[in-house]
Amino acid sequence: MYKTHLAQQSYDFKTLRKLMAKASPARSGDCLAGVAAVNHLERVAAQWVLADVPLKQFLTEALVPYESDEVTRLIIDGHDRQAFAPISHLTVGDFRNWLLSEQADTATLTKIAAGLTPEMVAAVSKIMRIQDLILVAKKCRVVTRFRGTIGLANRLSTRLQPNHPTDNPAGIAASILDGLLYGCGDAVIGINPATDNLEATTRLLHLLNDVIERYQIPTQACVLAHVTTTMKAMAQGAPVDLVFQSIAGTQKANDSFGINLAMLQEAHEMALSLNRGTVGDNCLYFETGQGSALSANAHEGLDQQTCEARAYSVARQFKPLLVNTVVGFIGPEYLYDGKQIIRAGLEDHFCGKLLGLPMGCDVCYTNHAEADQDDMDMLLTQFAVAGGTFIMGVPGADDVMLNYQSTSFHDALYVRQILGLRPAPEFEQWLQQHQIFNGDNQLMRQGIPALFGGVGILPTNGS
Amino acid sequence: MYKTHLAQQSYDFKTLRKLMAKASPARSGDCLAGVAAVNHLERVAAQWVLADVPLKQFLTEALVPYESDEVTRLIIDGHDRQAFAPISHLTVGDFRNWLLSEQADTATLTKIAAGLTPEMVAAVSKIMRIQDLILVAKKCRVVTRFRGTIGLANRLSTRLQPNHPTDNPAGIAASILDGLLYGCGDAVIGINPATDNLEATTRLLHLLNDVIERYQIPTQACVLAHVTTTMKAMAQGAPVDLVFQSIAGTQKANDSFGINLAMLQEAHEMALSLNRGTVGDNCLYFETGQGSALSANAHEGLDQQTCEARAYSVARQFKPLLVNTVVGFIGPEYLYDGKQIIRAGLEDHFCGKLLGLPMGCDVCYTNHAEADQDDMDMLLTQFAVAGGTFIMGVPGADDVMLNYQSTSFHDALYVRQILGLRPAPEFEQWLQQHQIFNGDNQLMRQGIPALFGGVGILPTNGS
Amino acid sequence: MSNPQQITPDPWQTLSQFTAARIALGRAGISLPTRACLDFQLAHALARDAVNIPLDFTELAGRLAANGIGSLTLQSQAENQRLYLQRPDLGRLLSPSSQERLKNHALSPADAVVVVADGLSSTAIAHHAEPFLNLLLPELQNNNYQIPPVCLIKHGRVAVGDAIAEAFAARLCLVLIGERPGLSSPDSMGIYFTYQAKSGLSTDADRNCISNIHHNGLSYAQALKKLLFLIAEAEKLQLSGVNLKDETTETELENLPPSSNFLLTHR
Amino acid sequence: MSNPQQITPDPWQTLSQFTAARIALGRAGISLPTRACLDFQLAHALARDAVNIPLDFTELAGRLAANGIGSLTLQSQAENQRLYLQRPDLGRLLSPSSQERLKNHALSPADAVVVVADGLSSTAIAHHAEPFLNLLLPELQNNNYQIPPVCLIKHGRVAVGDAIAEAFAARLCLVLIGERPGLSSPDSMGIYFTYQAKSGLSTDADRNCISNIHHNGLSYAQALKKLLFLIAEAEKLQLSGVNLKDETTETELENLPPSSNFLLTHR
Ligand code: B12
Ligand code: B12
Repeated sequence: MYKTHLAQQSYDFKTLRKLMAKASPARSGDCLAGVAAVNHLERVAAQWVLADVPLKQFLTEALVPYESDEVTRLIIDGHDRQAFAPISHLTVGDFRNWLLSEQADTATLTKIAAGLTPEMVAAVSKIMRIQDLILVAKKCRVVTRFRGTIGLANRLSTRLQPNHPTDNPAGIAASILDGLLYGCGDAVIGINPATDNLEATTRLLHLLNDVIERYQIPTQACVLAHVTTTMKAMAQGAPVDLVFQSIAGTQKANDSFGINLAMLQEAHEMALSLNRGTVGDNCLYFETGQGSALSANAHEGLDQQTCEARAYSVARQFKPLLVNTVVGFIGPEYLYDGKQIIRAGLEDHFCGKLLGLPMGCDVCYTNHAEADQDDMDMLLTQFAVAGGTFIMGVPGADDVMLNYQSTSFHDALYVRQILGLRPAPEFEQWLQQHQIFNGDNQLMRQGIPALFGGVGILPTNGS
Repeated sequence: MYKTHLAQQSYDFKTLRKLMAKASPARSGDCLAGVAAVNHLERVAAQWVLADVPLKQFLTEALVPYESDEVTRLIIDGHDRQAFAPISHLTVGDFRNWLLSEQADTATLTKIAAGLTPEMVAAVSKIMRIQDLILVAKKCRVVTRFRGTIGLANRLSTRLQPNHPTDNPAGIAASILDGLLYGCGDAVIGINPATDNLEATTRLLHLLNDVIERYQIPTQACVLAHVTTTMKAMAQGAPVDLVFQSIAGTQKANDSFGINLAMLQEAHEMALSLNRGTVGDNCLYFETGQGSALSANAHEGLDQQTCEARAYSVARQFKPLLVNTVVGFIGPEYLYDGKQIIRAGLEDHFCGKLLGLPMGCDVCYTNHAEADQDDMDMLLTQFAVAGGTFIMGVPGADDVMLNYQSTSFHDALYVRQILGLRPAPEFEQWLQQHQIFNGDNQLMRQGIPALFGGVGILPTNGS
Repeated sequence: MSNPQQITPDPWQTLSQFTAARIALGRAGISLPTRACLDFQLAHALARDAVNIPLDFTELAGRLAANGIGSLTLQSQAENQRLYLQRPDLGRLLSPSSQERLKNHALSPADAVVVVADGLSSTAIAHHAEPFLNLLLPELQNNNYQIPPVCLIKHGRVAVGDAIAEAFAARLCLVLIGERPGLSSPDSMGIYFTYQAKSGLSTDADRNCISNIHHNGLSYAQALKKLLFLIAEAEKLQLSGVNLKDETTETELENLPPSSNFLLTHR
Repeated sequence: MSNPQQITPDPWQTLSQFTAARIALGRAGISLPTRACLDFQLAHALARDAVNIPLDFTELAGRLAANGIGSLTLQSQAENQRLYLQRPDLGRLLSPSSQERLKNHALSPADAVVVVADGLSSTAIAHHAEPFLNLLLPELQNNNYQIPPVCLIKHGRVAVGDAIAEAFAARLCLVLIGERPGLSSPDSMGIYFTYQAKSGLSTDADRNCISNIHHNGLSYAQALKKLLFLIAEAEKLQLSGVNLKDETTETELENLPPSSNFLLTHR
């Protein structure tokens, strides 16, 4: 099994786990983990072999032992055989063809999602070119709701990310205003708190809640503290819209994040019971990212993209409103340069969408990576062409607390304009009502809208 | 002049030519030429200085001496002061702002084209991010006509490129049929002849002419021999639709191609006099590509992107139907990897469009470059988002004569489908009439259309 | 850029007093104006360089010594900056010779080890380690803690502290480290605190973090307060990490300006 | 890929008899089927490797010697393959030691020099140089041309021939070179012909090219016929390049199959 003979060379990949890793497009994290193909030819050989593996095989050959890993148990126990039936006879290679064929339309893809395991999806992504990843992801549609509707066709939402290095309320408010006036914030207004402090978290939760109520913004708030901190805040009655958590694809990696499935389950139930959504009750927000498991030395011999897809099976268990990969955030040891970041971002989006998640992408990079704004424009443009659900909005693309570069409010306008993408409908209406956007969703040229006229510090009639 | 002080460092770039080169985004060719910035900081310093250079300066400080270079003379003598007037007060940095502003709409951009010199356009491109290049290029619209109309909004045309290593007629016909049945060929059916032989060229011209007539295809033919060979063919009465030539941005580089402006002028007049166009008389086809001047050691100390933009001023003199950069074709010594190829492709498109050219792109790479199909998908997608005019269509992306990889017929379908782009209207009608495309421009699933039913070698009822 | 009339300004520049974030940049059409674009490029060029500036360990050790703080300079297994960036695993391990040196020093057990690693921003450590240690060490001494020389680690990651704590059989492990440089905060220091650190076994779930210590971020006093709180609680609970929460209250820490959030106040 | 029913086939596979081009691949939706995709990836992996396969010059010289063809192995200034790819300028210049060796050989003037360079495809030269020279050299000798040993150039570009022609004061410069490898033709040889080549002065406009010499391309006989035609004409016109046209006629060269272009014939 998992053997081939190609170009006068014999290859024996021994296990499905090793095969998957060797078939992965090149990236630094897999080299770091020592699981990557040693050259182009070995990678191609692995892809040939992988293409012939029946999808069924993933149901019998667990890549991480069932006994020792609760994520594996979640995947296997949660697998929907009926949803899987229509594609159960396919190999990975056939599956690619099927995904690209007309048979795999939006409705069909939605139906089979529960029949797919993350490993199947990761496997097929490895033999897909970027255009394949885009074409198929574009056909998927995942719609979620809280106070706004996320993921409708021809719409792209944004998380307004108003971070501040001391969580200063005025500093955060300044970034929020900036973002709102640029039309951002329909996915969530989400603050990463600088400190993991219960009081600070609670104060920020109130701040966001009050701003949303005061200005009647059809969006949801989130403070991205550790889930245990947010649970404490909920227990004390703080206004929590979305519970956030970083998650990973192995039990061990989640351990290193100080979380497990039961904890997430509990948090989910607590948030549901608050009943704060108006148009729906998707009330979780997850972030993932290739490399996090390896960084915790918890990758269990898996390649990082397969780990990542497994994190999505954790996510989908809790019907999140939002999930995004933080693709370029972690660093060059996992994704070396713009090219690796871009491909990973599009893989992540594809895998998440196929598995039924409302996938967004933190189109981003750090200053120790070989990447720049051009790379971000490339990923941003292609992510949007692929029908991506949401991106980040950070003032001037520079997160002054997390120390990395993400997409700016201007970037969001760019991609919405060039591809004719609209914000979430409820938010769109709000923007138009307050003359931030005109009827064509273009930024209006006046100064500060009347809505914010009462804000003392601002000029009454801007410019 | 051309000095600044930045981050505790002094910079003096001395001449506009050097400044331009130092301000160029990194690429291997400029390193090879020894004109590139030595590090990120020097590059940024040059960009700061360049942003403050008045556009007017380019009219007085020729980057290649007027006396010794006929391309410079063409640029200076052909400059339209009136078209330039509306932007004559701007610096390069202002010009970027202006291009991105609402003032610069399609009509305005068309009007100023003749007032722009290639150097101005090259300069502003150097301080633009990829998203800027896309946004502005998308606003430009250049429409040209011969037997079809090229460059209309929301359309993307393709050159069908049926090359064969021995120019074998049946081999070429096989690729032509393959391409037509995939909906390609509206920009031109253009063969690179393996040999530069007059008889062979003439035979190929007849072949294309006869196929176009026999199947009533609303497109134009081209055999991409040296212009002198094509002129001989015309003199002998061969059916020439489009005259092709590779061109470069300095007189010396054109010398090395065995051409000059007078020769192109003569060829243009000969082709016009044949009067073979039905809907228009744009009858030239040019290819360009960053690095060709440097390769001939004829870059005159210019960076390769400025050279490239100068080639466009040669092109626009002759009102071509088609112009394309062969961006990744020449090799890694000029554009090292996917990233450099992609940025160069989008720069070339931007510069060409601003100067008023019907810019296409040979989205391509060679096997000695650090690039792969993923890079091509990225360039292809972004080129199309930017409103690119046409791409190549090569069977399976593998040119068996020129030995490089370009875009395939499948690639063209991908990008047309994902962005809703249509072929040229005349060709679209032909495709639909013969049930190759359906009314939504999707490939129909039958076998071989009735049109080709009489072709003996094909099965009557395909599939 | 003599003539910015192509730019639509954002009439809320006044809010920049509250944040270093790049707000109110204005726009050219919908795009970043040239000036803001070039500013960004410059910041990026500088930040990329910042990653590669080596820390002057001798100078730092000298400054500490001048304040009576003994130190020991060690080195991770990541031999150079390139390797450091590519191999985080090596940045978590002490080089063989450093292990040896440590053994020679770790003769008597300690309560706490203080570790200073260059991390991803040497300037963070160059700017903040010494002044912060001047505040921290007396406090630890007030607790009557046995503290070995401060360990300065070349090319270190957070987890490199674990081995040091183990070598000294110390309960408390405090790692000061340079956080990756941002465009606007190139010199941000983080502190990671681990109770009963075990090399290879402790995970990030077992640590607490105090981040963004720099001139526009957390002050030394604020950071110190948090750290001392965490230490005290850890000693009580006998653990650190996810189950240990920073419960200091902000009001004591920061004097908020009266109009704390202008969006919620009225003229 | 047990089950290709997701694929829409193209019912014109029969045309593949006429071309090595990747036609009639079928499609999955509108995309390349998996199999064709993997084929392509494999070809690409092999082609990338092909660029870096070094030419065995000793073996080639040995084969030539066995046929009585003397040769001289020289080297460009591009010292290794990496440099060769990045510095075409160096690939056009002889290394100092090669210049020296050449001087020692170029004692008596010659009419023509024959240069063989690995170029971008060593396999092209390994496959085609020797058999082609076996046909070419007797023809040149028939012309009574003085020909020095064949110069084999490591890491050479086309223009490297110019210096060699100059060294021998030769009128005719013939360069056989490996063209960049394609996915389907990894071993394509090109011939570049220059009349009165001058190092640093001759440009591509002064040369003629005969390209795509390989098993699916131009045959040796066809290439030879073209080359001899160009040589004869060049001697008449005293020039080569753009103003010298290959006017051989194809019908003599190739026996076209009766249904030469099936698109223009009828059932
Ligand atoms: C990179 C990063 C991550 C990466 C880490 C992976 C990696 N290999 O680097 C990922 C995305 C996985 C991550 C996850 C989380 N992070 Co984090 N992260 C950062 C960031 C941006 C940079 C860290 C850095 O430069 N370290 C220095 C380098 C030189 O050392 P290192 O050894 O390579 O870094 C290690 C630590 O940084 C550690 N780490 C990363 N985050 C956290 C968080 C905590 C609480 C701890 C103890 C350790 C830790 O991971 C690295 C590998 O072991 C900082 C922000 C900042 N400006 O520093 C936030 C930051 C440290 N993270 C933070 C948080 C809250 C988290 C999460 C708890 C979020 C959540 N709700 O799930 C999770 C889980 C963390 C955990 N327990 O493992 C907070 C901590 C707040 C606080 N004072 O406690 C910070 C300050 C950002 C913020 N304000 O939101 N993070
Ligand atoms: C790359 C290339 C180019 C590049 C060259 C730039 C560069 N630095 O490489 C560009 C795009 C500029 C180019 C231009 C042209 N090319 Co060209 N080119 C090629 C290609 C694809 C590869 C050449 C190669 O691998 N050389 C080997 C390497 C190792 O050596 P090198 O020293 O680096 O290569 C030099 C020569 O190749 C030379 N060169 C390139 N093309 C031509 C054409 C002629 C006629 C001559 C004399 C020299 C020449 O440029 C290089 C730098 O000096 C070949 C096709 C093939 N499969 O080989 C066609 C090919 C050689 N070119 C061809 C033609 C027709 C042209 C043009 C005349 C087209 C036109 N109508 O304008 C122009 C002008 C050429 C000139 N006189 O300078 C034909 C030649 C046909 C023939 N038998 O005469 C070929 C065979 C392709 C084809 N069938 O269309 N070309």
